[in-house]
Amino acid sequence: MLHVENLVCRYGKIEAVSGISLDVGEGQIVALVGANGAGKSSTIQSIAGHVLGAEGRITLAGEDITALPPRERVRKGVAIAPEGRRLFRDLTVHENLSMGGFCRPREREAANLKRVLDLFPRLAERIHSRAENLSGGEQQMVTIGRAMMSEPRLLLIDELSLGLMPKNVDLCYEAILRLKREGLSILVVEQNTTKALQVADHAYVLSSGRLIWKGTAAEARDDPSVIQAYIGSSAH
Amino acid sequence: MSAYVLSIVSLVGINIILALGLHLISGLCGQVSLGHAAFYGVGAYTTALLAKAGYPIGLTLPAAMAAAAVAGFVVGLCSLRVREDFLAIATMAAGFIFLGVVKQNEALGGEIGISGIAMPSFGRDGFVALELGVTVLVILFCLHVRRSWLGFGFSAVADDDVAAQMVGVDNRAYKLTAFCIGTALAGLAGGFLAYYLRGVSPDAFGFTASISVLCMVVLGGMQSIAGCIIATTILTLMPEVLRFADNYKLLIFGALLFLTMRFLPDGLGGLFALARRKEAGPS
Amino acid sequence: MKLIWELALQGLLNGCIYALIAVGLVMVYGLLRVLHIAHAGLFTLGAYVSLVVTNATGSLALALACSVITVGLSGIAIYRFCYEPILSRPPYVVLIVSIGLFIMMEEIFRIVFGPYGLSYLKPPLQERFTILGTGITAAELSVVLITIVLFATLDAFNRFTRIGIASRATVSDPQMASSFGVDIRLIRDMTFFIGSAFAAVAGTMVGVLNNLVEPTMGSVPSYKALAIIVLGGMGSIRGALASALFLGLIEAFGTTYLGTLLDRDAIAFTVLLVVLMLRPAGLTGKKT
Amino acid sequence: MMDPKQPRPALEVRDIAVQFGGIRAIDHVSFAVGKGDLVGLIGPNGAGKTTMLRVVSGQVRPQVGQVLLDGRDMRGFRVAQRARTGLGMSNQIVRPFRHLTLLDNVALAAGHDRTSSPWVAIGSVSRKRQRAAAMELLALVGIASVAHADPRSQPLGVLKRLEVARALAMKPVVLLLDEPLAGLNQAEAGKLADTILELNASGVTIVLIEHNLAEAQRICRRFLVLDNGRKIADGPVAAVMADDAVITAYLGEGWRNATR
Amino acid sequence: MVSIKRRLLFIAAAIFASHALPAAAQDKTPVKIGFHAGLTGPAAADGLSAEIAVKLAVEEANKAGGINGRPIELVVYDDQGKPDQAVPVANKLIGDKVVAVISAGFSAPTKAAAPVFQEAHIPYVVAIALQPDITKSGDYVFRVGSMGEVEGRAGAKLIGDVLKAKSIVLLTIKTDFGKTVAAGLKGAADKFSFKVVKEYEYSPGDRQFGPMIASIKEDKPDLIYASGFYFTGGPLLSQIRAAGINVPFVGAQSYSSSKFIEIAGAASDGAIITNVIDWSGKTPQEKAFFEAFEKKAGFRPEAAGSQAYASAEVLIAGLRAAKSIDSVAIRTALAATKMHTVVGDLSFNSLHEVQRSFPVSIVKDGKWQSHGVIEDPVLLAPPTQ
Repeated sequence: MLHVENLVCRYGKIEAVSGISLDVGEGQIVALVGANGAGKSSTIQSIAGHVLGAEGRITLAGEDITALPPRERVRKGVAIAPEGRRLFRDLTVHENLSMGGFCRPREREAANLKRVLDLFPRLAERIHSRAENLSGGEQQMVTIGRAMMSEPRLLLIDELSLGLMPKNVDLCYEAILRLKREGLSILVVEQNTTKALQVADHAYVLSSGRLIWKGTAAEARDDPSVIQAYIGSSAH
Repeated sequence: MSAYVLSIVSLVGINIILALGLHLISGLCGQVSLGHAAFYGVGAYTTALLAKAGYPIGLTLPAAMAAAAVAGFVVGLCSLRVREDFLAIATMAAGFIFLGVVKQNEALGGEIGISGIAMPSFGRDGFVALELGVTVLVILFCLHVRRSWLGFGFSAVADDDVAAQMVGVDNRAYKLTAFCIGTALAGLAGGFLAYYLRGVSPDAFGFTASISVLCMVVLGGMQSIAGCIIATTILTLMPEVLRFADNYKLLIFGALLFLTMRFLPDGLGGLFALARRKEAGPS
Repeated sequence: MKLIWELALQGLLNGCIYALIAVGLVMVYGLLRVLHIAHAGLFTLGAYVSLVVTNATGSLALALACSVITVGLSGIAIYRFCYEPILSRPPYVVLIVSIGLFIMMEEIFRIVFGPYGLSYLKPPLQERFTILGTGITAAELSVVLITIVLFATLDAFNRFTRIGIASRATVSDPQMASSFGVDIRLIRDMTFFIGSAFAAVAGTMVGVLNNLVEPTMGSVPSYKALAIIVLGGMGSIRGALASALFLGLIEAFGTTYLGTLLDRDAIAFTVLLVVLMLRPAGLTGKKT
Repeated sequence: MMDPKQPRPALEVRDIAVQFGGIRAIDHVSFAVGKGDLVGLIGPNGAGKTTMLRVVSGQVRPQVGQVLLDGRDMRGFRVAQRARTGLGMSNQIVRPFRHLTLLDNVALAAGHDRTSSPWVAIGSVSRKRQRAAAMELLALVGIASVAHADPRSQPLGVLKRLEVARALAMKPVVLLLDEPLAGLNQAEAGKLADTILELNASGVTIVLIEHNLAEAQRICRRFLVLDNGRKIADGPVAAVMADDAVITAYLGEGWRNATR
Repeated sequence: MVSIKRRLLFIAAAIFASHALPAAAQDKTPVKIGFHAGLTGPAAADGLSAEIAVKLAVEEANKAGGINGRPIELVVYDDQGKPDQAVPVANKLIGDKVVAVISAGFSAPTKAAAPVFQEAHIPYVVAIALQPDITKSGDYVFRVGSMGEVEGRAGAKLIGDVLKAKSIVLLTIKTDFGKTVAAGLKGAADKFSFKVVKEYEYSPGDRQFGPMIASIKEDKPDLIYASGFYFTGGPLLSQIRAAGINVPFVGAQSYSSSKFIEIAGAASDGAIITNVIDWSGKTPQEKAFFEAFEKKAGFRPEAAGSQAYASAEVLIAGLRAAKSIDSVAIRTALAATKMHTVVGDLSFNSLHEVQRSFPVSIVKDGKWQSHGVIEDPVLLAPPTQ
């Protein structure tokens, strides 16, 4: 579904990502893990089109989207649930979700909304609350729901479990597993390596902007070097 | 020099003192103020009242500076609570309140203002000489401030007031100092203006006046004293130079302001920097 | 008692005009963090267009439509040509550009339409009504009704239409809005159009109320509206409406009971300063 | 965890609690840092490390608790006063003064006796001594060659070093470094870590917040671990890194099963 | 109604024909007269009207032979309504070697320029600035416009003697003009046995007076006296009428612009002012002025234009009478002025303030019309110090 080739992103003179290539297959969950500052967020933001001047080649289902602005990418089917969630704070849950489907015909909004509320029944109760008044878990659900409203083919999730209670982390992972079963391709950036590797098919490990390990999630789970890459020591 | 040239030159001098005061506050220390004319007014009124009471210029001008600095300190204290746009509007509010108080207060001449201030005993030429001398001193003082550790601290506060604190620069003390010095200079300029006009009237210190001082400072480029002086001179001379343009004078003024900032956002100071870089380029 | 009721009514009336003027400034500030002083020039332009068209055709309704369109498009032009290229600059740069533009506009009005101001040949909306024991002219009543209708419409637009929601989303987080397919530039154009259109309506109504359209009629709104957006917490439309009405009331009662102590502007700005000291982020503002 | 040889800790934090709205960012944390120590303050994202640092630096006022610097209670001291009392601070996101050269960035800090009050500041002009001191510091952190450059033109690695040099120029009792290595590549990070180690060896007490655990483990003697606002471990690096609670905090529940 | 007193016609010293002065006829170099006013900025409306009037007077004088055969050249500068601009303007005029200057500037610029001309010993004729201290600058400063205080007293006589009101409400515009008018009027209230039940103040920027009018309703006055300008007075009057207050509305010469009627519309009917010029245009001189001005400007002259024209008349007459461009001679001639101008008969007192009467005008059928005159040389005597 997604193919990234030799991605480089720079902020001024700082090179955050230096030549990363990765693939997300159709209906797969791919985990992107690594320490803070490893370049995970930059990678995922480049794919969403948020990073100006990212170099390399990004194709979605064979179509080159490298040069497209974010609002074109979302039409092509790339949706992001960004780090820090970045909900529209002053908008209600319903409005946030509605914004997610901005690029799709309005007739389909109701159906998509039903799908999202089906995925996260709790949101139905809070549908008219302002986003800033939600709990962290609810906010993350809205973030994923908002992305789903755009009928994506590829869902990008940045730091899914960051700052969430374990119960909510589980809820969110159940949801993305369900989405995967429905055929969606998902790229997830996680610092909660264990959780990510449990649900993912493939994993990529980044360090200092470079790809240092790739393989199936099962291999990653068994390879102590992954943990080492992450916490930097041979803990066990 | 003809009386006309002298009168223009002394007006330029007054405006330079006034603009350099704001330059310290807004340019060096980064606190954009839309109420600078109020302190100009405080100085002018203090001078006018004292001069009418018979005090000599040697006393009225320092008193004008002191009064304006006290007012500046109070406004500065208030403005520590707010930032950026809120700061600009809080200072604007201070300007309107000053004007309201003066206009309503018969002891300050109310709407009629104060007139009949005698020229200092040393006569008009002596006055112009004194004023220009003081202008030069003020310019030297501002250059000194800029070179001194105070200016160093100001530029740190203007740049990033959190980082400034981390290197031990107490941003509040520095902001207040900038307000006090800058408004004292405005007071000094106001004092000279009172003698220059032989009187004061409230409308000279309104919002429009605050805006035109800010234009001088911004047009000069917020960082550059030379730019500030040149911009002030140009803007002060503009009505004279544009006499031929008559009906279109203000329009040209507005257009100049608009076009300069639109296409040269760093002001004249930015232009100098550019020229310097070009000069330094090939070597 | 009757006096208090009438003062309140008059205060609200003035507040309505303030609100119509300030809303554009607030919308622009919310979106771009720009203090759009030249907005007051658009207000004056609106008044002139309406007056000229009414005097030529005799129809205020047609004139209002022309005014809204002309001023709205001028608002977009100002955004495109004056602000957009310098948005990355410090705020005072944009402020000075805006001031320069405002001075130019006032001068152009003076040169084109003369310094004396223009009046309606047949002043419209002069009928008088008595409502709840108080006399009110059709023009005054129209101001109140127009304000209610326009703000209700704007609120509904912002809450129920997709593009309205998108514009609020853009205020909240432009990058995210863009990444869900919102064309930010379109939203900005739209914001300038709507804000300027409100100013055109305000200018028209002030022109009708005073039966006088002067080149300098924007001067007072140019700074008063700034006070309103600060009181309203910078960027909130409802906050602006509330603070405009609040300011109208303060001025009505203030000038009546404190008029001998301070003038209208000083009263308004004293209140502003007190509010700022107590709540540095404005009356309805949240701490950010 | 005071070093018994040191009579008075350089920095002591007593029972700090911070609450933002309904969220408890720091939950009654105490620790002490002995003179000459090099302590890593670590923990996963959102653990409260940065908040703790802001409490120590004076940017956040805690609801409860005290900060003592070299035995002096810092209550009521604002950031600038703390800096002058001996707290050197570097920022996670670099904050150079953009309009000053690198050298002047450091010289400004080196002249903290000159800037202590506006009255003192206006009386002195010469920056010679401070610039000389600044040059030494820039050399110490290895960026003397770009001393006269504009910070806006410099790469992150240089700016990170600039932060350290600027903090050092305050002649600090304690140096607080907030993620000095973040955003640097492996080679740069390693070099800066070496520099930090050298600084410590020359007698500077350092508290290091760091995500780059590999480098942190290499240079720190002691780790202090925060998670969800609570202190969950404090001790020698090896012992802390072997602590199940710490690994759980980093990797999430169930890591043990996963790695088996 | 008004008892219109017979007007005393002075044979003005100025109506010397130029051929009466044979010796000077050879010198053809122009006599320069300076003029400054706010031609841009907020003072522009009055300034431009005054400029037209003064230019008209100069053209007419030149047609009539100039100053004893020498043509008059008018040097015009814009003071922008700003005092700090007026000082260089004054110095520039001095540098241009003008023999005398007319100011149609507002108070602040005129006040700043007056001492400059005084020190240079250049006669300075002030047309509209009303700030009381201006003539105190010295003996070279003359004022053709009546002081606010005097106009206030004239207003008081109009209110008490003519309109027989007993309780009035005073609306004062916050300018030096408004304040001095209010002071004069209040000072004479007892004399004309009426009471100022309440005084309100408003700013020149105000156009909406709802709160004030609401409060006036409670005061139930017999009459409303409001100082102000056409751009405040027009909206004010129409709002007063719209609020259902139908008592007489009285004001000062600053409403005399036809814009006032245009703005207030039907509401302006019956508004009465103390004016500077008799709108009936009874004398041929006034009639000719009205026609010539309207032809040149496209609108009827109002107070500023009329007073500026009168100032030019006075100055030109003075120059002719002085028979020389020596400043002392001009000053002496001006001080001796006793002539009929478009604004009536006038002379100067020891402070060089004008002594004249006030025509009263009323709006009838959408036009300013003559409504008698307030004549009382004692009451209307300007202060001498």
